[in-house]
Amino acid sequence: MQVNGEFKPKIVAFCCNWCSYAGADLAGNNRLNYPAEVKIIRIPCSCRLNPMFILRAFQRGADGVILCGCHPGDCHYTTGNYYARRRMTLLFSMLDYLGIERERTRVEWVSAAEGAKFAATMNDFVQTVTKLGENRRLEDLRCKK
Amino acid sequence: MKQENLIDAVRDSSGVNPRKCMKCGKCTATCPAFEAMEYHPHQFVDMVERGKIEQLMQSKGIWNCLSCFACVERCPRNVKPAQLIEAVRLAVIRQQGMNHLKPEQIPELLNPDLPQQAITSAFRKYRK
Amino acid sequence: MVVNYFPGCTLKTHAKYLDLCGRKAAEKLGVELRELPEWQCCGAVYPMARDEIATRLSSVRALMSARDNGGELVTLCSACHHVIKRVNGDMQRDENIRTKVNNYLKPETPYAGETTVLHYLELLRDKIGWDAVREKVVKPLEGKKIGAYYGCLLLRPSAEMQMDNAENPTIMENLLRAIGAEPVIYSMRNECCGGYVTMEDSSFAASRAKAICDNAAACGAEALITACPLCYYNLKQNGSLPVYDFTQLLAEALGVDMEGLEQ
Amino acid sequence: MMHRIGVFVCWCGSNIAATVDVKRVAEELGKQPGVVFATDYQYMCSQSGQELIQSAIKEHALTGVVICSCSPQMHETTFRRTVSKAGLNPYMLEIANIREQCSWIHKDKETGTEKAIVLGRAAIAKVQLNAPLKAGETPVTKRALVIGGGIAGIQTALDIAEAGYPVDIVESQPTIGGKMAQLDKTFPTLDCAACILTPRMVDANQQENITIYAYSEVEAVTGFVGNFHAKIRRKARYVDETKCTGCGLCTEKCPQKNVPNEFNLGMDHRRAVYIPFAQAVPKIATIDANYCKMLQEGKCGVCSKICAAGAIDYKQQDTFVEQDYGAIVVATGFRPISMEKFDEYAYSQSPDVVTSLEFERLMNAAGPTSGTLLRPSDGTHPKTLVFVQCVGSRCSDDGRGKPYCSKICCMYTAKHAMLCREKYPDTDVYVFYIDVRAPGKNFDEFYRRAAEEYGVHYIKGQVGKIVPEDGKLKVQASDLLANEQLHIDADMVILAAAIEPNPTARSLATMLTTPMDTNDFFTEAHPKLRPVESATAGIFLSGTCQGPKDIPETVSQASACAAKVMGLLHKDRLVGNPCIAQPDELMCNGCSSCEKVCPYGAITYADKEFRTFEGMKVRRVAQVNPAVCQGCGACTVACPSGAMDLKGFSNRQIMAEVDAICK
Repeated sequence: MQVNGEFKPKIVAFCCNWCSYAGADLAGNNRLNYPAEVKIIRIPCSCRLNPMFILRAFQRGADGVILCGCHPGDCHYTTGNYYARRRMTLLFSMLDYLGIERERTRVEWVSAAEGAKFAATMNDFVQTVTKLGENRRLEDLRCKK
Repeated sequence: MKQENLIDAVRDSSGVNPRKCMKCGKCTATCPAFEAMEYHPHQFVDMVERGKIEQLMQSKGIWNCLSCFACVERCPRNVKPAQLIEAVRLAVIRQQGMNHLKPEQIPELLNPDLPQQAITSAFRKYRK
Repeated sequence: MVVNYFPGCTLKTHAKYLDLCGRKAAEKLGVELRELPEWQCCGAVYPMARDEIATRLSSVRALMSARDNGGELVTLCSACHHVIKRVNGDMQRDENIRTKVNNYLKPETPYAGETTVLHYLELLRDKIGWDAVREKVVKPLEGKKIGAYYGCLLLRPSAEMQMDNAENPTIMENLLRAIGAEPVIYSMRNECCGGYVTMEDSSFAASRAKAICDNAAACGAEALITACPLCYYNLKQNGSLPVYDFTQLLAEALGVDMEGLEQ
Repeated sequence: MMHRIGVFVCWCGSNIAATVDVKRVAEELGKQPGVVFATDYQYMCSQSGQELIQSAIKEHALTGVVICSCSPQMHETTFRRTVSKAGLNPYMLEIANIREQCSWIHKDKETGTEKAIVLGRAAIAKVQLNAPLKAGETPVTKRALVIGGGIAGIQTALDIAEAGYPVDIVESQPTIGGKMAQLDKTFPTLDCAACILTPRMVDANQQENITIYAYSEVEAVTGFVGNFHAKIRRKARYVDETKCTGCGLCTEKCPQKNVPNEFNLGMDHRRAVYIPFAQAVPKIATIDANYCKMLQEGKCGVCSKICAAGAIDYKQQDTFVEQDYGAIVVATGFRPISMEKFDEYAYSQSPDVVTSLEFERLMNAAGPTSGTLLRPSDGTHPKTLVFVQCVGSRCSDDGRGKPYCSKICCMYTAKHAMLCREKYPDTDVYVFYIDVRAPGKNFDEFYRRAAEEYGVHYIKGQVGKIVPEDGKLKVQASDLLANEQLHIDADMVILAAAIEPNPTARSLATMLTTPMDTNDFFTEAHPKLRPVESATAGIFLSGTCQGPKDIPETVSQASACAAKVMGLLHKDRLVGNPCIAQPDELMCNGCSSCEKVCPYGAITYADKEFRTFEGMKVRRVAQVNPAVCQGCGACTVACPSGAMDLKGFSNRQIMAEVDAICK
């Protein structure tokens, strides 16, 4: 999206309810700034993330998608983040095949105590995606202006 | 150089954030050159934080820091006083311009028994 | 095993013995120290300022030369080791320094700290191993109570030097054990000897060196070893104990013909 | 049916309203399809705010509600209750987090407002697809498990047991008592730790609702709140607990005399068969297999020969206990950090440099010196003592120490210094401090008494280096107020080592899926309002496993924890989480993909008859056990046919949110 001639990416962040969503809340509690382009969707666990959601996001005009979950071994549901990790690895090769830059999708482990890490991760991700520019692959022309 | 620029120069070239200091005094407790420094390491950090760089630049103590890194190693807050001292030293040297020693001046300053390493180091540190 | 070797200025002049014994001992252990071609002084002091670039260049040249010849670089003098190791760390971690140095030197392949810098002691510990050293010892220094003097530059700051526990090091003590001597642990072994301030004010270095030697002697040391020519100088000038280069004792224990080596 | 949605934008005082134009958000969201009512209010969570929502639901016949406010982790439960009282299903509510994830992180009002509108839109898009949900109920096992038998675990267990519920304490050491059993006196009253602790230990032993599994470890925990199942390993003591009378004869006759005594922190020795201390509970001997000649080499057998009760059993094996619990209490405690990385204080070089816990034993009548303060190196009476505070506490995050204040050191150091001066008036006692932190009841008075009445030299500064030489400890320190470097020849140095969580806590947290902070302390559910519950339902926190605490604070937290456990165990049934997986049986082909990924074994299969165009057919389809499913959603992604979905977080709902955000 162009705002006053400046590119503002659309970023969807999927955060697991137990660690990363709470980590994002902590970033807020500590007033740690990160770009408003990041919009968070709460999911119960990183393993709830169907790769389809990511494809859908890119199709609907997202420029970057990030999944945040509990650290390996710390999943509230014991093993959910391991499933997520495996699924995302598979998805990465598919996105490669589709020609969507690797840097547009990211997986990060952020615990409930890591507000600073959450903000730093988001800052970094937005910066990376901004450098890449608008995502034109997979876009559904009916959905973009 | 202006006062603010000096503060920035010292902070930038040292890479140290003096605000991390919690004033525990471990640097001063550990400093082997304590007697030779009119501003002791913890004071030094505090003075940088308060912008008293010119005062520090005029102090003799900056030439007596041994760069033994004991304060860097033992500081619980990772403040690195030695790097601040080096930065102030450098600020002095940089203000002097190109007044390097001339080769013919060197022999009379030398003690022939000293290892080369000491000579090079001392000249590099103390081109005052 | 052939490894790149950076002797440094002092080892070619005042501290020849440290260098010669080091090479001979390495030979006995099956390691050839291959001197870097046309090496220059490392710079002698590590430039702590983040915006000092020129003073880092000579170290980077040595590091690049080592990278292009196998990837490892062994140092022997504590000061050279300190400077080269930390400059290498800067090239790995500090983007600003890396960019500026590469812009200046314009190497064919930009340098980003790929070389592994090892001190001679680390070569013994990590590449050869104390057991292998012990096996090659022909004249063990039995019954000798020796204090290892580390000084500052070898260990600190430990976050960057990564050699040993900076407050309770063991590497030289283990060397002493390997060559059959009895290490004496004393607290002042990692306290400053007075360093190059000795040039300006020799009385200061004298008091430091005396305190160190007194502490070592009180703990039972009969002699000291060091890895640094400057520490060696300060201790020898002012201290009450005999001081040796650590390579000298190592070479003796390994049966190097000491007669042929000039002091 | 088209939903009739109401949108409520909260100002949260100025917390939201300062950086989000709430009026504009309400106005914009009011234009969204399906929204029939939109408003803003100062505090939605207040009584009048809630009434506003309730009356709007009735007045506008709302079928869905979106509240733009703080994080759902804060008030989702509150607002669910609000809408439910107005007759709406509590799950017809969505919260757009415009505080933590919007107003608090953005400074520019335009940016904040724009983002808040998008977040509101996403919530509206989601609530359009919400369906009324009803939570299932599960029974509660009325028994609690307390992991750790220190003062925290003992207090929690006693309180729960006295309320009438059975409690099991699992303690890894041969006796309960924990760190407090090692202490000499306690601040600020100077009463003896053993005198107040050991009666509690005995109470725990005699309370009929308490079962103590000492020398045991929790091996595995499964299940969920109200319905945990734990497997406890009872380590072999090589002594039959039912026969041993605790007479202690074996511990006197065992020929293996040189085993470092961990109760005295290795400062003296015990035998290979031992009872940690006289008041141990249970008072049963334990054979240390690492040192026992019989177990190591197969010869000796002295203890077996002299034991009149015939309790020695060299062939004993570890056994396992399996038990159901409704609640689990973590009380794993702390330990002092290792002094390895602080050897500028010469801890490894001189036995006269000790940690405060070691000093505690040196002052204790049951300690290695029978309570006479003697230098460990030569057994002489020390004249000059130097206490160093904050060793490893308040360090920046560089791996050497801990970033937090250990909280107890200022006070126990004042206690040590005071006791020292009282018992030995000829001593010179120095305390080097950065700040003296004494904010407890009677704490500052206590510290001042040490300085004023007992003449302890408090010096603001730190010790930089300690050099043992000629039988003295040369202490080099700073005196910041005098701006001097001090050189003191001390006889003993006592280091106030930082405390850290018990190292087994990390693996326990993983087992219980309970969050920890970066220091490995357990994280409480809310730092102010829910201090003794973990974020995982049914797991409670007692004592220093949650953060540094002194004894009074530990005990009050332990009792608070017990109250929370009793509140849970008192219930007969628990209302579960209705956001669970549900298969669309018409689409399910019974492939078992979902069953394989389910961490709870909540999915089974049933043969069901379906009407098809070829007539009735029997097919195998997935079934979800609503009492067991925890709603992680792993199965929904594994399902190849898309039959499995998660209620409350359905595929369509999440995609609607994605669409709304990317619009």
